[in-house]
Amino acid sequence: MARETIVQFQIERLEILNPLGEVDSELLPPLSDTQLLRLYELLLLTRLADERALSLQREGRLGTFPSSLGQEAAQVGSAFALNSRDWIFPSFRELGVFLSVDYPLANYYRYWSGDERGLLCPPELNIFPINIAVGTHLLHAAGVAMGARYRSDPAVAVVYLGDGATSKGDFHEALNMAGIYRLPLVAICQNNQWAISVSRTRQTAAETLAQKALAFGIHGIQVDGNDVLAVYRATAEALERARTGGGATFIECETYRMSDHTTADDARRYRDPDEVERWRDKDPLLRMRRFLENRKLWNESNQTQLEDRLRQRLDLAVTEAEAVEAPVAEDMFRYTCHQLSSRQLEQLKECDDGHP
Amino acid sequence: MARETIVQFQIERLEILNPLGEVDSELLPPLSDTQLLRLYELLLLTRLADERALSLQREGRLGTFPSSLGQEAAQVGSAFALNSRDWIFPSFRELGVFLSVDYPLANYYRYWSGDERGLLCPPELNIFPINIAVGTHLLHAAGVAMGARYRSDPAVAVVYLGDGATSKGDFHEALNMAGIYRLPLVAICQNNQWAISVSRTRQTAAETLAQKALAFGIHGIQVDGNDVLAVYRATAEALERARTGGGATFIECETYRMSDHTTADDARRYRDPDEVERWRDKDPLLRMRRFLENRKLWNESNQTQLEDRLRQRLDLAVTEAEAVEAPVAEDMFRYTCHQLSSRQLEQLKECDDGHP
Amino acid sequence: MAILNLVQAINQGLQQALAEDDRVLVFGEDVAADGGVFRVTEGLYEQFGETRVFDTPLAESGIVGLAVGLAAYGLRPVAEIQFLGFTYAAIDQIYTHAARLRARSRGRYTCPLVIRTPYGGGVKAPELHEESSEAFFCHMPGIKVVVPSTPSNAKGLLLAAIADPDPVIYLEPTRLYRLLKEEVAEEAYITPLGQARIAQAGDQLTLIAWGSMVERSLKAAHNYPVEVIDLQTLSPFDRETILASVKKTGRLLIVQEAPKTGGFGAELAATVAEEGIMSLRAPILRVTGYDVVTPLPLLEDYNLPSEQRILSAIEKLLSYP
Amino acid sequence: MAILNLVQAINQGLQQALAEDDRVLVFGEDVAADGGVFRVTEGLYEQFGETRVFDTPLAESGIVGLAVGLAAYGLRPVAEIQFLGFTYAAIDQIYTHAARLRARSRGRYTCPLVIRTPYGGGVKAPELHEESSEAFFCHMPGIKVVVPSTPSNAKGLLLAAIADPDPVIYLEPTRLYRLLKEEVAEEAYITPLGQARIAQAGDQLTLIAWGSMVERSLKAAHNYPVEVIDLQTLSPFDRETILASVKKTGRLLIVQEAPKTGGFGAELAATVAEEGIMSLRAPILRVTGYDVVTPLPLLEDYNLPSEQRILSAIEKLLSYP
Ligand SMILES: Cc1ncc(C[n+]2csc(CCOP(=O)(O)OP(=O)(O)O)c2C)c(N)n1
Ligand SMILES: Cc1ncc(C[n+]2csc(CCOP(=O)(O)OP(=O)(O)O)c2C)c(N)n1
Ligand SMILES: [Mg+2]
Ligand SMILES: [Mg+2]
Repeated sequence: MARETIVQFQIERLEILNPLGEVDSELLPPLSDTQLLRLYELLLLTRLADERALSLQREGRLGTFPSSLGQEAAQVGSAFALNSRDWIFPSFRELGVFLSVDYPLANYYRYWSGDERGLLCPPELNIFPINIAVGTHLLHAAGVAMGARYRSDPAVAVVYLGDGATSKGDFHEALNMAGIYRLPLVAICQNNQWAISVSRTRQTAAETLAQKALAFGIHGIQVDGNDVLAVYRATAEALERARTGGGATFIECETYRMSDHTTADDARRYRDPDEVERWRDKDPLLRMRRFLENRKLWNESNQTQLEDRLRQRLDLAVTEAEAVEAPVAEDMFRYTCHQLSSRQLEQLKECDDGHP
Repeated sequence: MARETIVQFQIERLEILNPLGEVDSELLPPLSDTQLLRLYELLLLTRLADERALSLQREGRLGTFPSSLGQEAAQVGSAFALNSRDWIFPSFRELGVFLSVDYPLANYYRYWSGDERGLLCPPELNIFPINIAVGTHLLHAAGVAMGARYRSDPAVAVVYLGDGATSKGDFHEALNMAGIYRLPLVAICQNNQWAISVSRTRQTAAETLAQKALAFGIHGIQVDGNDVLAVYRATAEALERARTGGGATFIECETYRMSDHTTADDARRYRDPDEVERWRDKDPLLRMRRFLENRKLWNESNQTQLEDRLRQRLDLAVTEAEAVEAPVAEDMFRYTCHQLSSRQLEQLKECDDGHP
Repeated sequence: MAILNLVQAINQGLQQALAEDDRVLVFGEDVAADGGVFRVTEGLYEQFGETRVFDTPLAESGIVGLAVGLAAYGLRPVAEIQFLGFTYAAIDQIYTHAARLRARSRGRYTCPLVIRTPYGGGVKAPELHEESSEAFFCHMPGIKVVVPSTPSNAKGLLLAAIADPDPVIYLEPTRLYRLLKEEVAEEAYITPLGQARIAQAGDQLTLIAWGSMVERSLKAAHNYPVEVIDLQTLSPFDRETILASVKKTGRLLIVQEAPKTGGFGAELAATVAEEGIMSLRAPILRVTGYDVVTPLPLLEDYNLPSEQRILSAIEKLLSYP
Repeated sequence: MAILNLVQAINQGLQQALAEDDRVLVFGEDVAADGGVFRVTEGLYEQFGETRVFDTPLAESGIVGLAVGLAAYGLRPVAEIQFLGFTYAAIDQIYTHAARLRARSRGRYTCPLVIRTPYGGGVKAPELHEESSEAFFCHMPGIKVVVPSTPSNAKGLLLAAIADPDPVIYLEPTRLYRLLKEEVAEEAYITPLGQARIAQAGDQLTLIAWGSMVERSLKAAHNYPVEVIDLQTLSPFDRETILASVKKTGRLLIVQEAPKTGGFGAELAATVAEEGIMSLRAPILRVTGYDVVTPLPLLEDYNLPSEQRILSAIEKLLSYP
């Protein structure tokens, strides 16, 4: 008979690379110089591809587009840790993830121009379609994780979500299942501080998002999401845990959405520009570049050359995306189900015949 | 740059009265002898009314019924702490709550005989209808809590749920809102270790249910749910917190479902009878009776008299429940909406005329 | 009287409801400082403050469930779901609870809430932003379904929905938000629920439409002796007006954006086939979206009923003697 | 051949599917040690172990979402939702995801899952345990809806649903679970999806029913020249059989348990009013549940279409010349 503490918890935060480009060498993951350079290249590619998308959108060549500006480290750092057979469940703001696993950029652009063919995942990858219904896809990751385990497949299900998504019921149901079944699943939350106009502090009263893991009996950690090395390390550890039967991990990457929510949004309506400025100093590319420069792995001319090379690659991707023929009515019917009903066949005929 | 603990949590458990009837006098809530006796009376009334329901069901005079056997303390102890203007959101296994706030027992029986009229809440109480869709009603409590605050009404929204309900998405969405808006809400979870055949350990990997509060930034506590004094105290503290702007509390009452899930269930199919036996020693009535006896507030003849009196009350309630006339077709239409459509009126006419 | 578009008319309706009745609360994702992603709630947060107009977390079931509680408490919640495609997560709260609270409590509690949500195609928006699944809600006893088609009825129907003692789903046709402008009376007024509107009189064919299809149907039917009925309320729908019109015209065409099979048009056709078949001179035709997964923008024009498709159906029906 | 009731026939079908194909997994609340609240999964956990047959937490959206992932991975999940009334919380996963995964991924991923759930009235069960909301699912392109009505077709349709490459909602009429018994072939067999069954031949009136209403309609129609069509699959439904029958009989009656307005019967009526109206000699009648909140047991017999109501409609229709 008493009032006694029966369980205790703590949530850790991992930081390795600071904004000045200094690293905690004890925590530095064992990456070769080539790998470190590759990480930087992916960060830069993401930034440039994102910039290009925004300008295409302004020219009316893409539809509404959600920018990844500022979140490159969270995306690249995590995706870089994956195996090519791992399954990826993107949300809708993961350009850096797609690029890191070599998804055809032309397809990515095509999707955002309103063409479902952009979501046809190449056979060598296991990426689920971009998910618009926020938070609903964690369950699919749970299902695939269970399937992989059933087949003794070492693949891990890696699901991306935003801070807003943590409020959805499906987030809870999925991670609770991940706990119960000890699933090989890693949930990577890009806490970019905003869900459109709703700030992180109005999304939940929990001090951190990472601590939500405690509700499910799974591992939770917060990382500096603008630190590509910390994100990489936390993801690699989580993947290792998942592959060795240690169950699921929830990783909160603290980062910031430097852009408007999408090209249809105007963030000045609801957030303080000073806040954006403060985050500018924490830029994920800059710190990685400083780190490489400190290590003499990088200099101004490398930078210029790389930018040129990447821009050429973007040009090609845009050309490729736009070279494709317009979809036809049949594309709308074909994938509704395996075999169209007699009514659907009639409709297809009417549609093919009669369209203006 | 480091791996550092950024937040720490602990979950407490409250126990006041042990199975031998001994109390922790420091934690004993300031209740008068009359109140202590009343608590015991309510425990006994609940047990007897439950027993009666089961025998009515066996005789075909009630439909499927979910027994509260073993959970009396969690129900009575919490309900006893409420004000009459607080709002109650029952799940479907809260006989003791209904009895503690003087809801007409005849109505309760009537509901379980398949008659919606049993849910007509008397004007002096604010009890929501019994909720069958597990976990969905926490949101209504959140809404009422917000409404009460909007109107500067000191009422608290008190919602009852089971361990199974903690897995539902709505549980998460509701308590997350309770955290964000700092709502005057108390969620009382009767963790009776089973959700039909699914044990508590297969419902979530979290060590305690109480720690789920951490995901929402609200207060969480575990109590010995078979200890009516601990449940009372924890609820009173939570109500006080709610009324004084301190926000929501999640209380896990650890108890045990001594019966089958409902009269349609056979628990021997899935659980070990030894487990049931072990919990028998923790009986919530027995320990309260011992406590009262130790205090010389109770003896065998009090017990016999009280049982007789309560049984008479039950007889009356059953008579009253069964005296009511059968519902008529109009009852099915009348409350569908404020004003029936022309089609509904036609249907009502057809139904009235044509029913066999 | 000012010239308003649909967004402005709804905004004005909300503003007036908030001003007149302190039971009215407006909430949803991004409705406060941001003024809603379509700006429908613009200025309300500034005028009424955060106790009346507030943002919610990203939780659609939560939003509706919260509204159920607020309504039961005696308030008049007007909840926004950002797009109809995201109400699917809230269907349990809508059908299990909002629709049934009055019945379950035998009238002790009622649920006078409004769920506003943009819906329908034609705006080149991403997945789930152009759904047209009103039929689900029309099959839920206890739920009313209202679809405006002009700035004027948008305001009047909204105020009627807020005043209604029962739960109402109020679907805002996104394609019309800024497409239509007209004079809208300044003062608060009510367009009664459950009543259709004759948008064009005619005596050879009855065409029933709602939401954004009214605009398209009117264009198609312009030069024909077609009676265009703008349904306005889908549930409960105005059987009397429909049956009277069909009795006069003998021909019926239904135009709906949603996939054909199981759409609300089926109920209208079935009702006429049951109660008005004797006046029919021709089959009841439906021009609808196809039975496909709602396509992304590049394909959406194939799916949304076009003026041409409506026109063909009109001509086909008129060719019946 | 053994004499089986519906529960046993479905159980046998599940058992055979599990035995034949290691991609088949069976899960849901209480399906393992408990064998399901209706004992439909009895013995499967014991035979196949917990990797094949397992309990889930109490989370319907979760159950369906998990199934979507399993199906995409290449397995054949057969998920149970304990009662149709609890699928409402899973409609988002069903419609947003199961129905669309093939389309969204352009065929890269498919979703061959089955959701089994008991449904319908007549068993004096609590709230939400007697819902009949099949129409929602029939309005979801990408989802098939199957409703057995006898032990034999229960088994055959279940095996067809499991074999189907797309998501199927399989609705088990609770009232029939133990009411009907018949010889059921021992071996695994398939009753093809999308095909109706002529349950009674006749030439004066076409009566369409499904699920538990087939049994009641057959009783009512016993002595009349009525062709009783057991729909078996609601989506996609067998238009050809219906139109051929109506062409012959000239009269159509639809019997559905669900509330009238917006029920699936409306689609059937609308289809005939569109494509077969020229053969009709009478209005298309619907005998249905009423447009009310599903009542609790003491009132349910007022709501469920009775033999008497079906009979009256048959006689009324036959009185048309
Ligand atoms: C279920 C659902 N509700 C609402 C929306 C509209 N919406 C799109 S993105 C978004 C905010 C998402 O916030 P977050 O999860 O933090 O991701 P971020 O946009 O910051 O990357 C909202 C509300 C949606 N897509 N899905
Ligand atoms: C949403 C929903 N799913 C399933 C059911 C069927 N069901 C009724 S009670 C129950 C178990 C509930 O467990 P718990 O929440 O622990 O409450 P307890 O029965 O132990 O009091 C289930 C699965 C239901 N009523 N609602
Ligand atoms: Mg965010
Ligand atoms: Mg329980």
